[in-house]
Amino acid sequence: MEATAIHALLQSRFGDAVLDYVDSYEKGSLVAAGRVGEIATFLRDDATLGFESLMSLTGLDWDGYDATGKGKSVDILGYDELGRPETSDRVGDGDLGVAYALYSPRHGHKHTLFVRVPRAAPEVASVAAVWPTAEWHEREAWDLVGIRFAGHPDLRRILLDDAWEGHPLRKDYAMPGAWQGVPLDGRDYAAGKWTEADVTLPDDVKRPEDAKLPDTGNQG
Amino acid sequence: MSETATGRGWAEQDVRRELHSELLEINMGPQHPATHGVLRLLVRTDGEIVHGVTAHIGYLHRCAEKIAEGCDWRQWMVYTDRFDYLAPINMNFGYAVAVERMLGVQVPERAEHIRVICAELQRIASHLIAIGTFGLDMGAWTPLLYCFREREEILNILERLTGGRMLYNYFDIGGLRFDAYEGFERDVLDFVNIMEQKIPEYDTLLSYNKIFIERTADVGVIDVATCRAYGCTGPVLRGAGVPFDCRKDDPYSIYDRFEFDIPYGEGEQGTVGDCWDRYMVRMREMYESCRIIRQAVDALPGGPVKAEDLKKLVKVPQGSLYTRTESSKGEIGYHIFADGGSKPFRTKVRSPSFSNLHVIEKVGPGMMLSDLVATVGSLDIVLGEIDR
Amino acid sequence: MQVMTELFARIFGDGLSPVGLLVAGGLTMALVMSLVMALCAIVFTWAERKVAGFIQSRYGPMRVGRWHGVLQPVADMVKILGKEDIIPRDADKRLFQLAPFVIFVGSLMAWAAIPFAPGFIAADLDLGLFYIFAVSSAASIGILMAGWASNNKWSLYGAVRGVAQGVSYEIPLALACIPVVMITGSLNMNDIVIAQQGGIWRWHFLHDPFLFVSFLLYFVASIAEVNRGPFDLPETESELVAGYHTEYTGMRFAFFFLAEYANLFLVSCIATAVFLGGWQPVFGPVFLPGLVFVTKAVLLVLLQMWLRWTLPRLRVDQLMHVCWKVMVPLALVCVLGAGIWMLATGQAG
Amino acid sequence: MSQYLRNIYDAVASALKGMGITAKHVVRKPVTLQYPDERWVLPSRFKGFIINDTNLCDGCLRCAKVCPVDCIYIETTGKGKDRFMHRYAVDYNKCIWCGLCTEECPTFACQHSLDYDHALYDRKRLVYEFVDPAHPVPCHKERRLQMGFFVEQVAAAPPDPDKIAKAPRRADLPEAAPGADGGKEDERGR
Repeated sequence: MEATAIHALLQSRFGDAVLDYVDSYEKGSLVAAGRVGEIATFLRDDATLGFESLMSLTGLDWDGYDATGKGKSVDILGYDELGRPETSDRVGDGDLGVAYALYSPRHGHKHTLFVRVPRAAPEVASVAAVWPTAEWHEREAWDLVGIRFAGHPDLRRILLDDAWEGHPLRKDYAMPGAWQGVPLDGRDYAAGKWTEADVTLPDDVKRPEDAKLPDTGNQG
Repeated sequence: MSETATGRGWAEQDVRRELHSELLEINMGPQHPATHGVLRLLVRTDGEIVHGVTAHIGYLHRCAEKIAEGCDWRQWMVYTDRFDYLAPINMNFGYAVAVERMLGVQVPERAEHIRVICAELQRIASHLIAIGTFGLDMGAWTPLLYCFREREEILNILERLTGGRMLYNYFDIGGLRFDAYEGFERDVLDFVNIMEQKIPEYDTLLSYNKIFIERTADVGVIDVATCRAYGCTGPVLRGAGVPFDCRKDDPYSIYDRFEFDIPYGEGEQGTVGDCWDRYMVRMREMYESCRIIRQAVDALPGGPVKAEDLKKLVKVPQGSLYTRTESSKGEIGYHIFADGGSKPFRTKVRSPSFSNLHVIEKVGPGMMLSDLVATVGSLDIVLGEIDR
Repeated sequence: MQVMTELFARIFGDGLSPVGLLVAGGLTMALVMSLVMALCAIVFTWAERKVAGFIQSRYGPMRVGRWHGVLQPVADMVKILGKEDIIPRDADKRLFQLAPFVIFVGSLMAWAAIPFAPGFIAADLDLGLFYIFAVSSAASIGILMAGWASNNKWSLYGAVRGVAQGVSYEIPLALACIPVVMITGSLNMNDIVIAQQGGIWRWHFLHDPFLFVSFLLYFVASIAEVNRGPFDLPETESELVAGYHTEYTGMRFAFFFLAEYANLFLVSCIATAVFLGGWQPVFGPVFLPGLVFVTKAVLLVLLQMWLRWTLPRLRVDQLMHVCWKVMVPLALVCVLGAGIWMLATGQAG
Repeated sequence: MSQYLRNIYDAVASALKGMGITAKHVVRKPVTLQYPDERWVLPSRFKGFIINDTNLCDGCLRCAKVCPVDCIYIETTGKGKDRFMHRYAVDYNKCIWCGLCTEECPTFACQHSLDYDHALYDRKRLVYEFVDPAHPVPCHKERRLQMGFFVEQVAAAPPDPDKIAKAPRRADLPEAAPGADGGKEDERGR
């Protein structure tokens, strides 16, 4: 089924809950965050749709996503001589969102659901009951982006430590300098003042010219 | 100790109530030989019988998706290597295909063919490890060493081709970083000839060994419905009897030109979807990969290996796309959100092992401890890809 | 023992009383046996690695001691003796320290009744075979002690598995030997060997088809008895990390190691004496009896190693299935069959 | 009963077959390489430690910019003709051997060597300095010509053969004649 037809079907079934048709590289529908659960159930159970497979569930932070297409991924003020970015410490704004990539093994069509939630109250209905695989994906979205999933059976952090603070994939996330006493920035061994004692000019390196014939007999 | 979900099969003979005994909570991992990396399974057991499994992951987490936001499109290819470090080329392939689709770039024919050859070689290498370590989980040491011996030959070819033995960083957006060396085709064909002779040897030594069959048949059965619900893909889904393969059903690159079959589990030694089926799917896929490699080498054209009309600094127009390709573990998907800039806005990696591992919490309860080891082994997980 | 006492009698003449002779001979014999045991463990660790290596398309140890790493076990021993002896804080200290020695002593005691050559037997007991099976079961106690005292869940699993396996496989092991006892009418190891005089066709495993099956059963059961692959359930490195000796280090671990290889050789020696004619050569008169005996036993050990590096491991329930539903019935059938065979061929007294 | 006997037969038969396979391998030649007595001969594309040929490098900063982990440190002073490079350091604590710098380098100064076995006791020693600060490297083309450093030539004029011989070849380099590089690959025994 065409994506526009799927969107029309959803719209006729759920009315206001289906907000917009998304026409990007992939086609999909923007739906209301609170009603994702029932829409998902319909998408899975309807015979003509049959979206039994949730391929991927992505949590994302729309902060800084420039609608003109000329925006920058992160808030970058500029670059130093070596091209390292200098980022601002601005507090992020903009919505958070979730994207569900769906696939119907029966009919072979795809559809992507998009959800946008305000940053202040990022709560989306859970689809873990519809597609159990979403359980871990939603935990990941909570862990990394900080989106709450209402009705999730066990919303814990999954990849980071339980005691971790903040959600790294938010655009305004600032990396802590240390965690539980362990410095996280790593030591910069090359940063120190250059002295004569540090001269370690490699003298015995082999050059590509020294390459000889690799002798690899297949042991038959 | 809390009461846990009632298991099936073995767990039905529950004598705990009579004996006033409790379940034993035992940590399998993060340093445990059967967990294939730094995975921690919290297992609740009653003697040898498992009553509950909880997987704790994240020990290898590097937040590559965050790193992506600071890299440009080409640079992040390096990090895709590090997801599935047993099949980096397949990871590269997925990312390259994803970005090329968004850019609308036509990859030169020669590059496409070399890509397919590399990806299939890598698939064989990854399956060899899966088979070898699965045998090791069953206590058979020797097949592991044989598998590694054959894998070395693949690594030798890839080393000559790319310069790396483990992490290649060979694919580039719009093609390859450099052309194949002279004699590449012959090396590949030599290897394929040897490989096809070795597979029957593995079959005799391991696949059709009675003890091995007893250990794997009817063990860890994952049926189609569970696979769909838990998002299991790759050999796990095919082992459950569904001939689904992204190379055929959602074709990318030039896979639609090649003739190959999709092996799937038929319950030859036990139930459809048991460990033996998953194992055998991998074994047979190696044959199919050899077939694809032969066809790709035969059809290998000359010409450039990089798309001509691509700038050094790629800028992907705004929009999002979920692209999936078939890695050796299953469906590797990249859900990419581009904002028109020179860096990915958000890149979600849907890794196959992540979903494949999740199912262990469902099928784990009710089996014996040894069966749990067998099931985890048959899922063929790679923690670098789960934790990203 | 006779050899030793005779030797001492020759050296000291009448200087020693018969009791003194007995004590001196016994002590020397014990020393010799311990040395043989340590030596065989050392040789077999090396052999195991070489066998595994060549089976797996590699070399195994190559660097220590010039030719094929022959001194590798020595280097290992030096290393293992230099290791710190760690006792986990929450372990049951006494049991933890005692366990390796219980296993070791159980295996050492069994060596007393092995007839290496005519007269070269530490204790020529009338109940020799019975004695061997009795004392070698002590290892199960040691395994349980080690697993329990370690206060480690994985070790406990290994210990429970090990004891269950050891106790179960004693039965087919002993049952498989009964036909031989019926034929020779004796439990004395010397008598059993002497009964096989006169070439390979007189050896017990070729006596009749039932005895051949008995020999195979004994061989399989003996692998299980010494906890080696494909029956290495107590140690399953892929499931239980290392089983009951997970927490052991240094010398105490070495004792486990020593006991494993000594047991390996022990069961092969029993098989040699009971089924393969002991020191009797394949044909002709008795010639270098000790060497013949050891050669046969070593070949059996190599066969066990070959099996270990070929086969996958069984599961716990399958292990018990094989024992109680396959091997015990088969062994009983063999006992019955051997008896009928004896009646039919008129060997029964 | 027949299934019972069949299982026993299968177990014994398949074990014997397996033992046949393993026995065959005992007589085959092992594949192990006796490192460090025997060493793997590396192909010319091997990604070893990165080396920078300061004779070729003109301090364009491209490698440092393309590096995903920022492990290349370049310090320059001056502008135009007086631009000199005082420091070119690679921090191997950070390097991930992705090879992007070598691909980016316009003069082929930044190259992978064939070295891989560097075990050190001090992490600070993993920072490799390639420029002696007493002899800074000129960056401007004219100054480089003047001081005898290598300068990339336009395609029409073939470069000085001596200089090219000094320049490490990369496999995909157009100058890498098939005879020189491909010939080596051809002789690889199988």
